[in-house]
Amino acid sequence: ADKLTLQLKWVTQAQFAGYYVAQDKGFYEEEDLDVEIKPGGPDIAPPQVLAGGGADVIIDWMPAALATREKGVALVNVAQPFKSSGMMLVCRKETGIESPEDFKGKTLGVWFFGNEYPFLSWMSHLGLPTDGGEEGVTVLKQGFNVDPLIQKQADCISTMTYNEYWQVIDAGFEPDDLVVFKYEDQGVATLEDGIYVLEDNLKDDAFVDRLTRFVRASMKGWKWAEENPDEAAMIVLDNDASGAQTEKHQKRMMGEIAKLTAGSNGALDPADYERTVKTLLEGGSDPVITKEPEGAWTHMITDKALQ
Amino acid sequence: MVAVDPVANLPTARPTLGARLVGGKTVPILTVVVALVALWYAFAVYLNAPWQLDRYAKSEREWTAAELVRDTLNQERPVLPSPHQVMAEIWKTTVDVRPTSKRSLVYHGWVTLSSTLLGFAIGTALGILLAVGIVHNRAMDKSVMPWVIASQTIPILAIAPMIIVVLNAIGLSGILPKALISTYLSFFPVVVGMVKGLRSPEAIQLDLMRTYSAGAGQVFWKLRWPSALPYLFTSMQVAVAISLVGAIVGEMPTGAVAGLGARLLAGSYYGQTVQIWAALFAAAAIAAVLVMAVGFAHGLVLKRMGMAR
Amino acid sequence: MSVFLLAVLFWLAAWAFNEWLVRRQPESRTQARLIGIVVPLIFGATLLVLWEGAVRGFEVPFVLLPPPSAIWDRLINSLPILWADFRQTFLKAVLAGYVLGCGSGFLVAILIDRSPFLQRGLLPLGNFVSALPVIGVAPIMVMWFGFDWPSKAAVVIIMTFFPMLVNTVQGLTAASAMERDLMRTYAAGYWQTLFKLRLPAAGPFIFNALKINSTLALIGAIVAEFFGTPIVGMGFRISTEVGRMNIDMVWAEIAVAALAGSVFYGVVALVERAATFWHPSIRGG
Amino acid sequence: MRNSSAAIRGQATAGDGAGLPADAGAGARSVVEAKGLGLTFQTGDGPVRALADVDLSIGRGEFVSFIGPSGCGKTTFLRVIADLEQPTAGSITVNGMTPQEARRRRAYGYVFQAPALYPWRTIEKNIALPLEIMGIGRAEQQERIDRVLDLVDLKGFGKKFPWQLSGGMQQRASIARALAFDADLLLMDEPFGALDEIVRDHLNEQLLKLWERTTKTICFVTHSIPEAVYLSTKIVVMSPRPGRVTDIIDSTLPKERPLDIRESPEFLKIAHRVREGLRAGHSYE
Amino acid sequence: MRNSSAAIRGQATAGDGAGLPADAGAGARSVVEAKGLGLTFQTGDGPVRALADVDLSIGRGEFVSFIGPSGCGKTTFLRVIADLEQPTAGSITVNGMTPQEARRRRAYGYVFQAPALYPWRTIEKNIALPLEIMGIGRAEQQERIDRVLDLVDLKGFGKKFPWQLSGGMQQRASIARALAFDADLLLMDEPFGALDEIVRDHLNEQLLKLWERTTKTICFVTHSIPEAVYLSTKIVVMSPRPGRVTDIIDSTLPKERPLDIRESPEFLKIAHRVREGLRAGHSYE
Ligand SMILES: Nc1ncnc2c1ncn2[C@@H]1O[C@H](COP(=O)(O)OP(=O)(O)OP(=O)(O)O)[C@@H](O)[C@H]1O
Ligand SMILES: Nc1ncnc2c1ncn2[C@@H]1O[C@H](COP(=O)(O)OP(=O)(O)OP(=O)(O)O)[C@@H](O)[C@H]1O
Ligand SMILES: Cc1ncc(C[n+]2csc(CCO)c2C)c(N)n1
Ligand SMILES: [Mg+2]
Ligand SMILES: [Mg+2]
Repeated sequence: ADKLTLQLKWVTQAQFAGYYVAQDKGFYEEEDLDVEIKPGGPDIAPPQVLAGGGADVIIDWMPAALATREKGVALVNVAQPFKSSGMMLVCRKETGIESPEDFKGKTLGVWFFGNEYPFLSWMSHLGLPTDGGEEGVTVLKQGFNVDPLIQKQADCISTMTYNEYWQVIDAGFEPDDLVVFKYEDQGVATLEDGIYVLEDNLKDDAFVDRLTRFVRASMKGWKWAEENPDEAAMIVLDNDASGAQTEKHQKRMMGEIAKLTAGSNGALDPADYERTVKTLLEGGSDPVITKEPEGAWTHMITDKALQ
Repeated sequence: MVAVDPVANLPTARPTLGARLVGGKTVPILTVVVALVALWYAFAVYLNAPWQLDRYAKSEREWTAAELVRDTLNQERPVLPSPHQVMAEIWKTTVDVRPTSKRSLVYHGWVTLSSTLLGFAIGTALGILLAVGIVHNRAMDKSVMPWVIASQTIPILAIAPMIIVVLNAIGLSGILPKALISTYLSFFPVVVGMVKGLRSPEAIQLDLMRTYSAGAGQVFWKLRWPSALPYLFTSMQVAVAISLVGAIVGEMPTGAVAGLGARLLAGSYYGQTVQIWAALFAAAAIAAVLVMAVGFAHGLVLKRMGMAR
Repeated sequence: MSVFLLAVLFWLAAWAFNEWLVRRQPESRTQARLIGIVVPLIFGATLLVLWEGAVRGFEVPFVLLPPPSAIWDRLINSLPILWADFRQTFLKAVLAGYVLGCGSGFLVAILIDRSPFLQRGLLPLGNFVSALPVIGVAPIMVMWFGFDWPSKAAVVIIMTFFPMLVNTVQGLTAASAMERDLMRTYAAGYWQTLFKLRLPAAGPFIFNALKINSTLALIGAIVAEFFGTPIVGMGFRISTEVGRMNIDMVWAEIAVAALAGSVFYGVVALVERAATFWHPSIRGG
Repeated sequence: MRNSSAAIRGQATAGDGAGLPADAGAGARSVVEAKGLGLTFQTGDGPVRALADVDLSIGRGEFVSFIGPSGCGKTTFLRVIADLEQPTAGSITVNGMTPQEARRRRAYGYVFQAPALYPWRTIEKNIALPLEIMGIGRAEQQERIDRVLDLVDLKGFGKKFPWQLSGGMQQRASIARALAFDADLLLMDEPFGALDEIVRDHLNEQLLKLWERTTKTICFVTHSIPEAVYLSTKIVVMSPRPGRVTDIIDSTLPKERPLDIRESPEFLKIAHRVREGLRAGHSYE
Repeated sequence: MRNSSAAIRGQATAGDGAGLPADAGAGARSVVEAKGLGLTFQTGDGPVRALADVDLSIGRGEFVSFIGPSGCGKTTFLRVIADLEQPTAGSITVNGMTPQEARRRRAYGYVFQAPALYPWRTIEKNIALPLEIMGIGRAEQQERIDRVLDLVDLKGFGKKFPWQLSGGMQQRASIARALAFDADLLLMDEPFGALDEIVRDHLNEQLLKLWERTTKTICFVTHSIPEAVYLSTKIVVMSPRPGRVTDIIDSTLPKERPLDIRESPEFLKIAHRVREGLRAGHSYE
């Protein structure tokens, strides 16, 4: 079987259910692939692993991928299983925040490590400086969890629909106590969880062939997961080596993930791409990318895979 | 017999039964533990109370002090979990599951321990070698030492993920990259301590060797090495502890797959304070055992050298 | 490849030159001091040249390891940011944590020493603190002390506490039997014996801890910033810029850390020289 | 040759008793009172009996020399008096108290066999050490330091560190330290061992003068028979392992002792008796 | 009183020269040859001149005693011979070589003023130390250890650690260590300072016997005038700071020296001259 290494963006969880399902259900094997899935974690930069030869394929968010491309690592999006963005900003209602206009002077928790681009674009959209001044917002680098909101150290924090939001709820908040801003609704959604490879590798036919089979099997996995969310969650759970994930949480996450992958057959929708690029280019004085990227995506693989 | 007791000026108690109990380790440790646990409970109530009060306020519930204490000590996501919650979690993850299971702290502890020990061994050896070089070679003393120091100011923990990626890129994987991070942290205390220790012989002791026209190797084995042992063991106690920290941090970027580091991380990621504390305790327990083991070895060696009076 | 070979050649030459330098009998004090400064600089320079040569020779991707020249470029172009980060991390968190951590390690060591009861009860538990891993403690500290520098200082305190404790406890046993007997003949009280004999004799051990801690403190503060911080600080910058693939900025920050740490260590070493001048290792053994 | 020590016990010898202050009772008059004293060290390869069955009474104002072969227990006996060693048999009182109480009251000054100077203190500061501990004012400290430095002929070396002095000079510094601190009982363990005859004669004279002027009691270990005879009112001869008292000789020399008394027949007679006692303890011939 | 040292230089005195092996030339015959030797220590508060203008020649097979007030530079001179200290003026050869070469060839054995035993080795192991270094076999090591332990009367203490021995016993152990290693030149710095007269006499005799039997050259620092006269073929009297040679006395005593030679007029005459020379160097009277 052909070997292939996949570097995930984050730890083993239902966010990556498609790949674990494909492996567990033998979809990769059927395509004569031997796939190694490397879980990520905080401070693992998938593009770096890719450049260092530690992986053939990575899962990453498009803003980070495009920024990296500008840094000289020629990432190309070859498939996009996630159709919509799951990012949200969640605020405690008692802070009096009702709309983005109320952010001024508030403290917001943000993920960094390349995950801050959507947020920064949104803020420059709103014309809010992020330097902590009177006229803008104070930004905190938020850790892995939702504590800043619970401890009232931040007025709002970043969450994903499928993960952190539910942790806030689990912590005892009622949905009524919270005000939620989805990036999708604010018109600043950017593409998440795409499949990326190095541009140079696409010139290699053998690699393209392997990649095609990989994407095909992975999408099969995703569709299976969408249809059998609970089983998919259990598969993820089996693959979690840390033994820390819980069934309840993963099943719920899988349910939410299915909403995000719905509507994608794996091929990148150029319209989504254009919207993402536009959002990123509008980043005010310090845009995430400085010019329209070229060759940052291709349908070459999905075209073959989805015939 | 000679008065070397550091507290020689205190009245020395005759070994009655009570005194012997107090003189042993059990009673003191128990006393301190009980005091700490009491303190801990107090803090847990204090730190968890605001959220609990918030709850009460939200549900507009009447509450009594006893209820408050009970509730603060049994929250699901406490700011500071109470000792019994942590103990229950530890019990659940060590005794109630197979040691080979992924949910067992024993399993994760072993993963961490193995890379700790490997890193510590390499680090100690490296540290001793460097110290020997520094003490014997002027060029090394002058040029390497400043850079050894500078190397430690590189926040290796901060770039551990990058290091692991780079090591992977040159073909090193498995336990070794993690161990190398431990090594990087643990060799430094050994170098500093050993340089001091190898230089600690009195002038007259060195002069004696000179009169024998002893070779550098002989001076080393017969004088410098024995004189340096107290420094070495003290440094090793520090090194083994840091080594564990290194191993735990090194587990983050391996994809947080297994080990106490992964456990801690998963705990923080899901806001499972109890799980964090359980893992912290496991780590601390391993550290304590390792440190005490080194201290015990120290005592043995001193005794064999006739220096324990 | 040939770039790399050239770098290796340079290294060998510089090494030989250094060997020659340290073997010279300095004619004057200033010359000796000059040699003392030049030798490590040359050594450092060769490391950098090797690095540059290796990166260029083997065409290492920029996002894995940038060459020193690029790092230098980035460094001099980002001074204001670097300074702000330095102030946040070093001047606030590291210094405060170092002082409090070393201080509390020292005090607990005395406490333990003062009471044999505590010595048996607390020391084994002190070992417990020794390896509370930063990544476990840092999030808790953020929870308790907030996002700003006090939580980082708390992490530094925990990291520096144990080396100080162990070394002080060991150092307090360093006075020889006869030196102690002398104090007994004066019926000196505990504190007098402590201050006039046992602490001076413990000096070399205590400074050991101070030196080790000077670098540990920096590492601790930087790593602690991974777990929540305002958007300034050396650790914040490092983790953020890794994610943005600005590896040159990461190394610029590391260079600042290395410089600050070395100076910090150097200052401690100088104080050590002055304070334990009598120890054979400094008197020249 | 061997005196029954029982015969001597309780006897209140004090030279010719000139100028002694009238004391309350005979008990208080006896400074050291040992009865059946024994001390056994436990070592790795079996017990070592250092002292056995020592009965001895030392009155106020006496100058007692201890002489005996190397390793016979002289130092050990002094250490028992000083409460630095616990006897394993018999009893001992110092000034009518237990040695511990006596030590607590700073009843004695001790000159160790080795100098035991603290390397981080200058000679002056080493001499000041007991004075600091006893809380004596700065000005008086300085005055006393100057006086004793002069006495042991170390003027001008006060600012040097111990390792910068010759062996004999270090020994003198440690004598100066014990003299600066003005105790009623002086325990001196071979204080003049490392000194040449001339300095030794000089210091012998000084010590005698000091003893005459004050009412100090002095216990003095020496290996020199002439020194013992010249200085003492009582000479205790000890036998080796286990250390026993084999002879106690009360000196019949007058209190006023010019150096040339050492040629008098009286002196030579005592010296001969000491030598015989000493020789009996040795295995040679 | 002061001999012109120039007059003595080069003179090949060797007692009555009985039984010395015929040697190649006068140069080779002189074991130590010092010309205009000077040594100044640099200390914190100014230079200390320890030796000045020392001219001295010591022939093969001589037994030379050094005597002089405490701190006059005796130890320093021995250390220069042993290549433990570098002279700052003049020249010195040992066996016709530089002291360094001589040391490399293990030309001498050294007994330090302090015992300098390694605390982590038992007495036996301490004595074995030089033998191990010189690569002598186990069996022979043990044999030599037993012999020298017997010689210094420490049988049965071989398995003890240094701190379990009395001061004099430690001193004897260090003598045994130097004797076990059988060098042609023995440098002994007050080896018998801490020993009682009887042991001292015994060891003096043993040392003389050893010296007679072999063709050893011995440099011997002592503070005892009788000891110096009894042992030596040549007595070097030194004056204090800076250490100069004020008198060199060639002994006219026969090589065969029973202990009672010390009462002979010849002996007393030499002793008197030494005492005068010594006294001249002191400030008292
Ligand atoms: N700490 C110890 N442990 C074991 N044995 C000891 C210890 N101290 C002394 N001894 C033994 O006790 C005996 C008496 O020793 P002590 O030091 O009293 O002799 P001393 O009369 O002072 O001899 P010297 O004149 O050589 O100083 C010796 O045999 C010695 O080996
Ligand atoms: N390391 C040193 N640094 C500075 N001065 C020193 C040092 N060693 C010795 N001296 C000085 O040199 C002089 C001679 O010392 P040395 O030890 O040779 O005397 P000594 O004749 O052996 O005396 P003693 O009989 O007391 O042992 C002394 O004044 C001493 O203070
Ligand atoms: C240090 C750190 N960096 C990034 C994220 C955010 N993040 C990266 S992938 C992903 C998917 C959500 O489960 C999320 C949230 C974090 N949480 N902690
Ligand atoms: Mg003694
Ligand atoms: Mg000397």
